[in-house]
Amino acid sequence: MTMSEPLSVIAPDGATNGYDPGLSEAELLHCYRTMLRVRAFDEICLKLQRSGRIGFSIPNLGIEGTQVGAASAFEKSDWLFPSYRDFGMALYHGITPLEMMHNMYGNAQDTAKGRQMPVHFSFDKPIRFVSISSPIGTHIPQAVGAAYASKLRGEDTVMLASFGDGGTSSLGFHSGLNFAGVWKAPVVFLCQNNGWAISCPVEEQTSSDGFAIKAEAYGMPGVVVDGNDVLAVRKTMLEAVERARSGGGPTLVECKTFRMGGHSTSDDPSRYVPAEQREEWEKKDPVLRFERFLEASGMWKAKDKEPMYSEALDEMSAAASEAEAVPKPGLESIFTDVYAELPPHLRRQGQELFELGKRKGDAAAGDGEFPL
Amino acid sequence: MTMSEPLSVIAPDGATNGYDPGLSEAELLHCYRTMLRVRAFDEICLKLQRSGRIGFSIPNLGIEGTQVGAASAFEKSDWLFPSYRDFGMALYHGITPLEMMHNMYGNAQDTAKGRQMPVHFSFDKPIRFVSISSPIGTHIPQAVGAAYASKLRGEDTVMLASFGDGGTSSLGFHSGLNFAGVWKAPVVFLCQNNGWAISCPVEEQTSSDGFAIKAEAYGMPGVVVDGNDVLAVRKTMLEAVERARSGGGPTLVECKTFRMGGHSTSDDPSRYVPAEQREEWEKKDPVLRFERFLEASGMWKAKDKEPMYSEALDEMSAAASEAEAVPKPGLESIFTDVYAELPPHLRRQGQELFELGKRKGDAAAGDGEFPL
Amino acid sequence: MANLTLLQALNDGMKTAMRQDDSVVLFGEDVGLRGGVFLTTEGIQQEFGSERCFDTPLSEDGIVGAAIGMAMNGLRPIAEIQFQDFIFPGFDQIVSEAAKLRYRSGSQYTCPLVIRTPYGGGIRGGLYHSQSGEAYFCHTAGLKVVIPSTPHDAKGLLIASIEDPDPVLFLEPKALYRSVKGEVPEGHYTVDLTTIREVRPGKDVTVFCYGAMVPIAAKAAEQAAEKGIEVNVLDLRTLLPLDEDGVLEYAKRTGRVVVVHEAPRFCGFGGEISAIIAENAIEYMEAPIARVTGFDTPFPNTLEHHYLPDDRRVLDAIEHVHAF
Amino acid sequence: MANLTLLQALNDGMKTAMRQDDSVVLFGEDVGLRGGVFLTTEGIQQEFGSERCFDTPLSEDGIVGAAIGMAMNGLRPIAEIQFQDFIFPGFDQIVSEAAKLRYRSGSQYTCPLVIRTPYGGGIRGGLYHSQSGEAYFCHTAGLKVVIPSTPHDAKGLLIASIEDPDPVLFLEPKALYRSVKGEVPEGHYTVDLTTIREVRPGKDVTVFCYGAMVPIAAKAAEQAAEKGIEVNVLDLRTLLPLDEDGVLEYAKRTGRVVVVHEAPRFCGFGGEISAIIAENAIEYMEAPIARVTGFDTPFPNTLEHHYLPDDRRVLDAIEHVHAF
Ligand SMILES: Cc1ncc(C[n+]2csc(CCOP(=O)(O)OP(=O)(O)O)c2C)c(N)n1
Ligand SMILES: Cc1ncc(C[n+]2csc(CCOP(=O)(O)OP(=O)(O)O)c2C)c(N)n1
Ligand SMILES: [Mg+2]
Ligand SMILES: [Mg+2]
Repeated sequence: MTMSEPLSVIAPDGATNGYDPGLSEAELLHCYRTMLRVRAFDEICLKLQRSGRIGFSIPNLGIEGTQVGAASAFEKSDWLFPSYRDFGMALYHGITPLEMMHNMYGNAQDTAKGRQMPVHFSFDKPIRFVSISSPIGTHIPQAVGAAYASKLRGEDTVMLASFGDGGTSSLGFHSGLNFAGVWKAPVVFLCQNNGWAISCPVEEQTSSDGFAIKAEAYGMPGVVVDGNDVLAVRKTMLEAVERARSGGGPTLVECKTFRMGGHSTSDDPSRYVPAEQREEWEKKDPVLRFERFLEASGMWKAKDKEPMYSEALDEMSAAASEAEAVPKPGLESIFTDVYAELPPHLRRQGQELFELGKRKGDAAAGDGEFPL
Repeated sequence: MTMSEPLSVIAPDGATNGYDPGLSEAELLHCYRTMLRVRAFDEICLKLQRSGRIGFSIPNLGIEGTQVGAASAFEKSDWLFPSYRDFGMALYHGITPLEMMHNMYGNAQDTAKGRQMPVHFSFDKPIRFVSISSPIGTHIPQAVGAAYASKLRGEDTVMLASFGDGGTSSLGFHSGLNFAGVWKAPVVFLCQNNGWAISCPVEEQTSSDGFAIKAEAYGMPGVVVDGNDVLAVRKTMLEAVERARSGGGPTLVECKTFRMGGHSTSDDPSRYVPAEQREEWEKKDPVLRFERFLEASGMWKAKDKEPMYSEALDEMSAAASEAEAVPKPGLESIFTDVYAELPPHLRRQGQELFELGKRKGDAAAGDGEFPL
Repeated sequence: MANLTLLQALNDGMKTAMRQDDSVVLFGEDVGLRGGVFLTTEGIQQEFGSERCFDTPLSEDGIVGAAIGMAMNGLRPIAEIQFQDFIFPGFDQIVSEAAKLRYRSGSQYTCPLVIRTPYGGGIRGGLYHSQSGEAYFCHTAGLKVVIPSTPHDAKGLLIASIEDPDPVLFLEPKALYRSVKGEVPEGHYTVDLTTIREVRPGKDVTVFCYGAMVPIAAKAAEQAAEKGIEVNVLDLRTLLPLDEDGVLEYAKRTGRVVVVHEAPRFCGFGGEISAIIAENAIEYMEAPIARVTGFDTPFPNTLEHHYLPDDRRVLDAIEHVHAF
Repeated sequence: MANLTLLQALNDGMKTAMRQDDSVVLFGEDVGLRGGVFLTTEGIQQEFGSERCFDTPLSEDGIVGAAIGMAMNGLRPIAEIQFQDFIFPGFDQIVSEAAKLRYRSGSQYTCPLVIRTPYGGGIRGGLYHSQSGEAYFCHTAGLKVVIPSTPHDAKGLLIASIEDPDPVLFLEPKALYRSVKGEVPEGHYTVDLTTIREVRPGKDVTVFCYGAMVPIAAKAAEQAAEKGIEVNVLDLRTLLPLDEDGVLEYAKRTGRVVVVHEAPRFCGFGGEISAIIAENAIEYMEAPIARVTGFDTPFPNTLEHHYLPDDRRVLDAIEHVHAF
């Protein structure tokens, strides 16, 4: 069931050989625009980080095709269990840059109330974009449990669990896929093989022949797709989603792609990524690839790009300015949401902190920096 | 590289179709006798447990072919990381029933000083039979680390990691096989697929097509063998050991066999094992199978069995009596071996316990029973 | 009212909760057809079917991880870990995920689940079938930690835990599974997750304990009474969040405190009780705050009855703080 | 002597140990070519080759499990866990295996390994890049737990840990990696794993602390001195096995004790210090035993400077116990 040649749909010249993505022009342009908006979000965040206005961000350069192609296969009633490098999925489904920027600033309007690092989003509408965790792989069995719950109630919800090549070594990968196989759970596992786990190349991660092949160990189909071909990703994911939705159980999809930026805004990939590898992948840029398709289909012209991208930049800048103006969360946010109800010992600890502030003045802000 | 039809060598009538196991008559009889001795050890332990003289044991009925065939592929300089159901490997390599019985009684001469439950052996000669742990699967990455150490020093030692079908779901299975694949570590992974993990059948464990197939997820060969055919197991394991020894890296071997007894002396498998399944496997008894081969080869006659088995029973009874006469470990054994040197706080705690005994009399022995 | 063992009370508690609420599901290793290795879940698969009560693959990481996902999505999962000693492969899911999900999502996603697991010694289980790990979990903000010691409480605390909006680690004292019996109301009731139970009144010495140590402390208190020392025995029941005001109140009444648990002493739960008192009521103390605990070693097998605190050791500590 | 940051001292310590002993190997995520995400292992792969310093797959279970096997078989592995927050997938291997191997085999198999990992707050790392989990490990018999606070100690304690015959968890206060500098002897030396370091003498109040809290306690002590309160600041360094006699001795000297750590309070390490004193020296105490700690919540991000104990909070506690 496992194929080892990655599926692709958009030929280098933009032709699709008769393949019909089944999307309207507006939908296709939404995909394209989302990819540009991810780039714009990244660009603005990098600037904010370099100027010390936010602490950290995660670049998505090169992965936009995978993100948007995958997101487009899901309904709003489905659940996404994303990794920290899945911005495009959020934007695709209508989560606003402002909501995301609140998190980048960790301000009082951040859904996580400034408790998480930037890029660790949590949204529950218009789609469930489940609270991102730093520990790698923990969300994988969670997606399977959530899928079991929906299945038990007879709903046709499908869950996405998205993770990297590094994530396949985690405990959650093994237990999650194994449980999903036994339960025939409606989940799609998306392995974004972007070549690197921070500075560790895939050969240091596993000696298996790619990642899709790991599906056989769990009795489910494994499929490899060209992750820089947004339509191929969409096609493969749609099939997997359909299988899950109709009771056919889980699928492991491997998207072969490449992280063209650093691991994060604090990382310098030139320390470890060979220049030739980067250059080779630059030629496969998913945005350029999609543009060729759109152009060949008459939906887009090269001169459209600049205005669209600068509109996206404006949108992201505006969101950043608005988020920057929002105050920090209040002191009480340290103590709430630990439990549904504030227990006496936390009430007491909070009280002491307030009183200390009155007695001794406010705490000095720290100045440590995140290394990666 | 993965075969799905289990390899077998001994035909139902005992013929091997010209296959030469490459063992002398004495060696073949040693294999046979070891299988009988495992049965005798089990029989005596069951009696001891039923009469309340030991707390617990683990039956091996049906698995002797796998244990002995596998053990025979290793040299004394190799390391075995066994599971709790690998008695035959210890006996094969010359660990004495008396040493094992000391552990069953948890007495002062037990290498583990009565700290572990029965059957959790630890031996370091004549072969490294590494201290058995109850948590499933933890020994798998340990075997890989030990293999790395030998390889780094340029030794040709091979490590065995042995575990059950249930063990393949553990964390250690995933990390151990993955690391071994990347490191090309000299390890042989032996999955004893005996059909059950306590009361959970293999279909509840995974939906993969058997266990050997899981090897592909880690870039190593996977082989299935008839675990009730001692010579087939030996052949397969020898090939795997040879591959490891000569720098060819790890192999996953799946032995298809069947646990004919309960999970332990406290378990009643008739609660969950279908009678037909048990009956079907009884016909494949590994001891009877091997006897047919020995008989066909002229090395053994049916009338030899009774005296050989009763000799084995006598050997085990004698060992039990001798171990029973050995006193319990001294109170100090609670505190030693936590660290290489006894730290002050443990010295103090030990001292307090001694003094309490003097002041208030000895502690009453508990009477709880192990449920499984 | 029926006269049940603690084990039967737990079984009754689960069945009661599952009858009441369809979203309660129960799973773990061997909990289905076999009814659990201790038979705690006996008859549940038969009554509720294998979609609501089922076996899982051998992975505690998977068991807890899947339970979290279920809890996020509307179920009320009860995840059984076969022995508390085997909870550690699921530790990351408990500590990093279940405990922190509400916080990190500003209550957008929550985690109402119960992890049930037998803990403690007394069954000759050696290193790996005897441990008492409550302190690991009590140091983890976002969890609740509950330990019953009577059949009545076992059922009522378990139902309350299942109905609680937050993740609860429910530790079952396996030594008491069949050795204690008591009256258990039929049908639905809960025991509040915030209160200490007074096992025995007494004005001279206060003993804090929980789980399998409760009958042992009670026995020691009886022996002390014969010697004229009136011991107030308290069963903490909910270790996290702890009723700290209650602890202080009881400690102040006698000014002499003994804390008893089976777990190792160093950084154990007993230390927290001592520290709370030393921080907030030291001026009321008329004697050292004594701890009677397991030793700071792994759990032995042949000599487990020396490792486990018994009435001798508890009485000795009571006499020590009384005579101080 | 060179003037090094704590991070450079650790790097120097590893290189020194690896030059001295071929059996020392170092591995973890990103420790090879990249030299670690904090650059702690910079230059080590270059000097010692990729057989002795290398990256691993992303599995802390595998990292610790393999380290145990190596340690059993004659190597002296140093396993790096990228952040202490990510140690939990390896928790089972640490708690169930490394800590218990010697005991359960009667010293037939032993486990001389070091797990190095950065811990603590101060780098805006939020929930999962800031935790201080020392109490989890200090409750685990069979482990040693070591935390340096100066460059000199960092190198000396690390070499001692590598040479120790038992498993050592070596927690590195990441907030101090580059913010403290000090004289570090060249070449091989060790700092004993059993002794407390007196940071500052003082007859009025005793402050116990470790890791990143040491400079903060020292700063508070300075401020207290200006107000006429002489504070004795102690850096515990080796938390397990703890020098309990030393703790009691220092506590008795002033009769007034404050314990400081970043980790959450409940069942934290500070509670053990309080309990040891309350059990063995309560009659010397002239004030409550105060704890200044992180709160019993997950670790926040934007407000981390409110969560972390600072000199204000430590000074407040010093004044409180002094005035009592
Ligand atoms: C359990 C755990 N260990 C280590 C880390 C530190 N870490 C953060 S991202 C990362 C690499 C992840 O690589 P991959 O899964 O390929 O995702 P990518 O960043 O390439 O999208 C590591 C090691 C972590 N977050 N969690
Ligand atoms: C981590 C862990 N979880 C649960 C258990 C309880 N347990 C002991 S044996 C067993 C089943 C093991 O089955 P398998 O691996 O197939 O080995 P077999 O007993 O069949 O030889 C279980 C669940 C354990 N020992 N360790
Ligand atoms: Mg990657
Ligand atoms: Mg089995």
